[in-house]
Amino acid sequence: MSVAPDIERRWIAPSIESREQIDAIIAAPILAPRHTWRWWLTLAVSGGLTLLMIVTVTWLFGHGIGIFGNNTTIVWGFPIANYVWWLGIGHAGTLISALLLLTRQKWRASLNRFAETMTLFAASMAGLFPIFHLGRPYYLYWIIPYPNVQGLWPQWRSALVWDFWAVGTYITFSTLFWYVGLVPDLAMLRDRAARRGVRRLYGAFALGWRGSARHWEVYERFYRYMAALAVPLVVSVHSIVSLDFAASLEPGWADTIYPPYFVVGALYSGFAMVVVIAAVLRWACSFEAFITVQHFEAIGKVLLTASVIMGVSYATEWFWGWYGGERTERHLVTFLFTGPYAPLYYGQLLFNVLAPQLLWLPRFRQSILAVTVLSILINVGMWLERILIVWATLSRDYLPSAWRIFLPTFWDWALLAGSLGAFTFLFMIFARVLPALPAYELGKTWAEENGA
Amino acid sequence: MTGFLLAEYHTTHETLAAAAKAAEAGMPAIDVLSPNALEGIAAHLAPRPPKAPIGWVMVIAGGLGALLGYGMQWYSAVIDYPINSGGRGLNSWPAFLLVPYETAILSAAVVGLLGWLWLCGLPRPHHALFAAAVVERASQDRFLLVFNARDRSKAQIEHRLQPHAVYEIDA
Amino acid sequence: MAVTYLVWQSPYATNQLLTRDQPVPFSHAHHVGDLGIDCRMCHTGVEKAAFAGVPSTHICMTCHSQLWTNAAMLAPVRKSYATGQPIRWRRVNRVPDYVFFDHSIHIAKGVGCSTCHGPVQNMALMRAQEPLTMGWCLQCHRHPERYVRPKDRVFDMAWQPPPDQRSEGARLVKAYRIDAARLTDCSTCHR
Amino acid sequence: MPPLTRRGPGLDRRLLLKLAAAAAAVSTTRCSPPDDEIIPYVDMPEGMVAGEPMRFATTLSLSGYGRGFIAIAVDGRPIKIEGNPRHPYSLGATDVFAEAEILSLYDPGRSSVVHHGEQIATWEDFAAGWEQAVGARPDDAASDAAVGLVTGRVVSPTTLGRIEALRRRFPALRQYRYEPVNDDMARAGAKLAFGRLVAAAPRWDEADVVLTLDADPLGHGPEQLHIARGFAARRGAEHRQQLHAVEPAWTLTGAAADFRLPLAPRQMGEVARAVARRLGLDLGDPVLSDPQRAFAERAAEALATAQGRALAMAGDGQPPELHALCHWINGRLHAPVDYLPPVDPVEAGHADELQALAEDLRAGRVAALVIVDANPVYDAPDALRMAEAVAAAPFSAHLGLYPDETAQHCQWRLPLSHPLESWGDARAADGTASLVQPLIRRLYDTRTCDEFLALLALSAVRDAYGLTRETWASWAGGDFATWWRTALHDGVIADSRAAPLALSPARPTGLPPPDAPHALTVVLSPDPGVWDGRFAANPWLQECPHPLTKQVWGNAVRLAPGDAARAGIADEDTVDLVVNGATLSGPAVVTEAQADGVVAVGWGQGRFSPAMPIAHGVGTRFVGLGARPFSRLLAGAEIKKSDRSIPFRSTQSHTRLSGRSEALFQLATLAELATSRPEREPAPPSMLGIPPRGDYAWAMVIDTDACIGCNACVVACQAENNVPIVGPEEISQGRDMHWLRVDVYARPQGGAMRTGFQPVPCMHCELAPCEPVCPVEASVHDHEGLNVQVYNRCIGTRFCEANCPYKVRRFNWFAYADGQAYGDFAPALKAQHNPDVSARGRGVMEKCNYCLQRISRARRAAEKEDRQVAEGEMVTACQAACPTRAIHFGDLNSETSDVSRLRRAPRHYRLLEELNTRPRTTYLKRLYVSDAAS
Repeated sequence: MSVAPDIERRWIAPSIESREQIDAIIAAPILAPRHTWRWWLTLAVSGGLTLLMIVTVTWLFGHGIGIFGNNTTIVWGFPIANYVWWLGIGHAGTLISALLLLTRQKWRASLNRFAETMTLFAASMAGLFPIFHLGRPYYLYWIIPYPNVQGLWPQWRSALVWDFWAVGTYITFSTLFWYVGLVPDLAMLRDRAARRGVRRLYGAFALGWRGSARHWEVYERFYRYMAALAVPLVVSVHSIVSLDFAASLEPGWADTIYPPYFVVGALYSGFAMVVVIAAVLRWACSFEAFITVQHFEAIGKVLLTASVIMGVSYATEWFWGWYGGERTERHLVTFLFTGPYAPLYYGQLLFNVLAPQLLWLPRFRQSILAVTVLSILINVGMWLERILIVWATLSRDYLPSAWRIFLPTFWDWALLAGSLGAFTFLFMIFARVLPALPAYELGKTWAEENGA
Repeated sequence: MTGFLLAEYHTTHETLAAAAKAAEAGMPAIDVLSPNALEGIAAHLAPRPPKAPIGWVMVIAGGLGALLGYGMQWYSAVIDYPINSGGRGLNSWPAFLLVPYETAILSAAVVGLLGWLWLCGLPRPHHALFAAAVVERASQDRFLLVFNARDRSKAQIEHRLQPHAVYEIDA
Repeated sequence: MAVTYLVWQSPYATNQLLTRDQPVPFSHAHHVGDLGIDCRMCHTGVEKAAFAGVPSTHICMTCHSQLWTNAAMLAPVRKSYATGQPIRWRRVNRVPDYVFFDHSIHIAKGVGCSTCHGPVQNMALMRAQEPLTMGWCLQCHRHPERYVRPKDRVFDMAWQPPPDQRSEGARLVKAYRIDAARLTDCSTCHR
Repeated sequence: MPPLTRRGPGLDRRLLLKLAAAAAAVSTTRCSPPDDEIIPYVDMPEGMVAGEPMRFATTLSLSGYGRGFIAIAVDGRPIKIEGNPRHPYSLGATDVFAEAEILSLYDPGRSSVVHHGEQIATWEDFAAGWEQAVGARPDDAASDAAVGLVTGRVVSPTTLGRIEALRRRFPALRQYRYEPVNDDMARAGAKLAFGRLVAAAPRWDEADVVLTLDADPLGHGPEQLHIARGFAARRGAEHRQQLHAVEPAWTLTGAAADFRLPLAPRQMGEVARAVARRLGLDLGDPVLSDPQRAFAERAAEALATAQGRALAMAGDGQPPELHALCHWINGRLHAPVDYLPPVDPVEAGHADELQALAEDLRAGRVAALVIVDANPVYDAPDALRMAEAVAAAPFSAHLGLYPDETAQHCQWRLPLSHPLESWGDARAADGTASLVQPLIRRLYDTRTCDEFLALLALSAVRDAYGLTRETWASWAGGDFATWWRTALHDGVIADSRAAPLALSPARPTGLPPPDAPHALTVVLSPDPGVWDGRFAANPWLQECPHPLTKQVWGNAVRLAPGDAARAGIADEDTVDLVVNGATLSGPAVVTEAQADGVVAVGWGQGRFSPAMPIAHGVGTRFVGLGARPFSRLLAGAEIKKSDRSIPFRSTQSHTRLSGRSEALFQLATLAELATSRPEREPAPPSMLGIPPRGDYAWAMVIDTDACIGCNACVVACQAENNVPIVGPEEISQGRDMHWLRVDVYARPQGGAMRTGFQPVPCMHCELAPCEPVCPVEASVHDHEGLNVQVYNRCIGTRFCEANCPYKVRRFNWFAYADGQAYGDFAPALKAQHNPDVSARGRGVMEKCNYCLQRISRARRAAEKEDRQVAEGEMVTACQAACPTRAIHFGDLNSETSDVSRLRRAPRHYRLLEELNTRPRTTYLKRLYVSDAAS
């Protein structure tokens, strides 16, 4: 073994007495669900918001992009910020899963499945926004290279084409990675299911997995390679997204710091979202035994590190804005602190940099409630950061005659809320049909921790 | 008699020990069914599972994917319809590196998945082993050493390897 | 994707080879093929303007006030002339609104009528000979030397590329000062 | 204002239909284009080529004075107005009003049918009603009815003839002639100075030094194009004219001045007093502060030393005495001024006439009121209670383009023909006559003024064509057919300009001492967009930004910073303006270097005819203030912060840019220019291979020193390029569509405000930042260096605009041009559309393309003749419109072209050069005579 067994740490609570018990708990929401009013309420609220999203998109396609608050100079608004934000959240899942796998962290097993699912759903939400924000979404396919009667191709120098490939690859890859990790659990569900139809359904997706050592041999290798691929992929995806801004001429965007800054920011918001989902799942699906305070504490430390890096990034921006001495850049920094968006900017700094410093306190880290609330704030803060990246630069670029302020409309908020609802809705469905935790990996961890 | 004999164990340690013992005794198991991967089990199986070449498959696929990605851009932007975009060179190679990066990863992943399925012979919804009810537990909390019923007998296994139970499967 | 592409460029989608019924069954085969009337007789704008011009009723009547004055087939023409209501022809060759095609410049640069309109002299009813897709236009805009002809043959419906079209075409392209690079600029046709 | 378009929430029928259509489109497998028809002429007009533009000379009037223009029609559809180089009041240029007439022609809000009360009627009905009202017996045409005829300024020979004819029928006819924007003061001044009415026509291009006293010769008006060309001829470094402007609030003249002094209107005479003293006429000691006195003395010195090449002029708001004094000064200076007999034959003052109208109506002295193309109900101050007076007339008829405020109070509402569908004639301010010829058959059953007057007079000839020919047949003599054709072709009638009068020098006149200082004085001036209100229904003009405040769809109350601070009013607050007990509100614009105690407001807005939905309720009707009509100055005003909230809608929110704009709007003094070196093209960076140039390399150079901010280019671009209207709500959202905007700069520098205008079209960067970011090659370069936008390829990512440092791209947030047009303007826009330019659909980016359609046309024309496009052959719409020729366009491949030459000039600079975008549109610096503070 390359890593010494972690003797002090037990990631699975002692209340678990057998492997079978693990499977039973994890399979329960799927095979023997008990739908409480809380479940129905959440489903109804998220379903309602999903409906709002559908209405908004219908309205959008019927009336045009003008229903949003964008204007002549601030041509990008909520959809782009939402895109970057959702994609950032979508980064944590695959990366947590892959990185923790590669470094053989045992606490991975309690998080990786739902984190990967979060990635899928968040990346899907993210992927929708650039489409919604197109003036003519029905011609989206023009950015795909395909044989056509015009004899035209995409314009490969555009960061949006890179985005398409990066996000497309990312969603495809994450789906594969997630599915491969799911196969042994699908087999487990197949084998536990009592009803024939359910058995068949899970059986079909389990591909006939039978846990053969020969298969495990290929599987483990393949899964690890996938994890190894995932890391550079994740880094590349948000770096490319950052190029939407960094590969421009605009003040405040054309910064070389953007790619790393975006990647860290993505992980930051992603980890925060993992905390929120972990807290909900733990409470809703009785996963207390698998998702313990220690997990929250571990993520809390990651969040703390990321918050410090974010703080340094912000400070770097200020420094270069001032030190570079360029008129427009300097003005932009002043504008952030004193302009009409200043309250949002202070909110961003508070939520992303200052508030997370509470995590230095062990007592704070060890409170699930505290870490969860903080994570929600971080997500708000990260959204503010995204919207300000879009707004501030476009509101104050080179020619003062073009300066404008963005005023969001009802539909801007509706689409954001709708996407949150749709995300939650998808998650509710997911938790109902697929194991939210990897039973076989938890079983293995339990076996190792209990010497079985 | 054709078919399989399955020796049931409850923990990894038991299973690994039994597999090792079987190999020592010259009656190595042909396979093990387990709910999770067992490290070091390969050495005790006969024939020994080969080291899967999946890494190479993915590397080659990735390389080809990158070439394809770059080639597509170069052909379309330089050969097929050269267009002056912002005064940039037709073959803007720095800008053209990002798509190949993604296509490389995408090809490696997709081909890797196909390779995994092919190497494992999956999907295979029906397999003779599924005949035994206990195999259902192998995806949860049971570990089953698989022997070829032609070579070994139930008694032999029970005697030498002390399983919790032995199951026979006719194929 | 390939199937979609094949469908898109098929006559089914492009209306290539489509023949439409017309209010008057005007036969180019008769007027051009049999009588040998020059295109410019009726399409008066073709050398001057973007729009080649569909003849006014007046032009039809220059001949048909003398010939076939009682033909039932020509009743709509006479009616139009009498009432001042124009004849409503159905369009056969159509490019989208955002394509600014100019007949006159093509004529001036040695692109013959038949290159795009096909053997009109054999068409009883007008037919769309070519698909008029952008890809189709580009064939010539990328390689004009394959299609241009001497200026005195522009209205020659029976013109066929000579065996030495390759070298002859290249010479003509030079003589006409056709800048092939500019022909594939988007702004050449779209604005 | 009533909602014109509903974009608020609510699922409407149109949306449902759209969705249904979308669903149907998805479900149909066949995606072939719809069945189309080709409908040829039955008989094609001679000389016409289908789809090709034809140009006709015609005349458009502003405040009565004709200006000759060229109207372009395609397939019988007028689509554009261009300047007529032969006409002295166009000189090849246009102004905003001329350009916008094309939209008025198609305006669906025009009066289109005869109304009697609320009933639709016919012209025959009206004729019968008229005869009944004037009590004429069928056998006897003459009548003693007390007919009151209200007109604007009438200088058209045919119309004057018609009025004479009417007077013959009705000897008791009383004509009330008034023009809201008038020269009452100047006429009174001339009378004082010369004892008779004369019109002064300065020869601007001959003046080395000009002093303006509350005058705005470069501002909008019927003579703007003429004056601006003369002004432009003396701009630039060589033989530069020195312009000293004294004005209460900013005008275009002040913005262009070398020396500008903000001064209360009552003190204008003091500057003239100082000048007079320098020239040897002591009218007492000028009451001025030290810096003001220094300014006046410098101006006086400059004038005095430029004998024969200097002139002074006073504005329409100044008293006759000051005008007379200016005449004396000009006489002493032997100023380059022609004195012409007035073109307007009516002696009476405009304000007096309007006042007389109200009095006569109220006294019942008018039995039959006929109002021809005038709007007294709107124009008259509230004190005259004109609506009541008009409604009291026993018989009233109103002939007008719109169902305006006056029409609402008349018994008969009669539709007037638009000039572009009329025959007629007009005279320019200097008497130059020209013909009005129609480009299109009347869209509705309308009448021209002449036809209408002929109808009233029971003339033998009733059609405008006949009437016009009748007028000129006698004048021309000889071969009338040839004369007529020449006059129509040239758009100007030869030798029709009035001959200058030989006058004895102006008498020296006294000047009353300045009034005691008031709290606040309101200064009224006509609106640079809607003029005196007559263009308020034209959305192009409503959406044409005010040159100085950039306000659209409204008017503002401009305050000096000190006054604003005292009243606790900030920029864009709504302010209540109280004059003589009447309160009017408007958004405040706090303007630096406006004279203290001056409140500047514009005329023309606040139209209140409910039948004019576009104009109704836009802005405030400040013209209603005051006791006398058309007062330019109202003393004793108060301001306070209002409880109401009137939005300030503008296209540029930051016009005052202390210290941040040196690099953007560059200035140079003559001294600096003399020592600076000619500019050299920067070497291209080695890393990026710039593709070779094609046959042409188009470029534009804009001379910010010549630009006077008149906006003609903006509206010309809008007309030429099918640029849609967005409407006030969209403007409030920060959306606009003008491809060409004119940025205004004002910054304090060296103790003076340095001001100027910078027209910003697309820069056509050689290293365009917008292009590489487009994912679908919708934004690309062509071989002639144009940065083109391929609308049909655009998918609307808007990345190009996000990455455009100049922010010159415009996005169709809604289908402004097609389906979601502003108001009910969709059919009008369709009719006006230039067929050479695509109409852009929803979700598509658009922008300036150097009038690509014109380039393509010029190139094709040249290629057909196997030659190169010649220098000056390709003219962009903005360039063509520009009265000061500030916009230069041409081919950089030619070393000798105008643009190549200017790009080597020492005044040349690139906007945001540090970004290395290598723009093809570049600028010449604004010059100042010296660094001296104003």
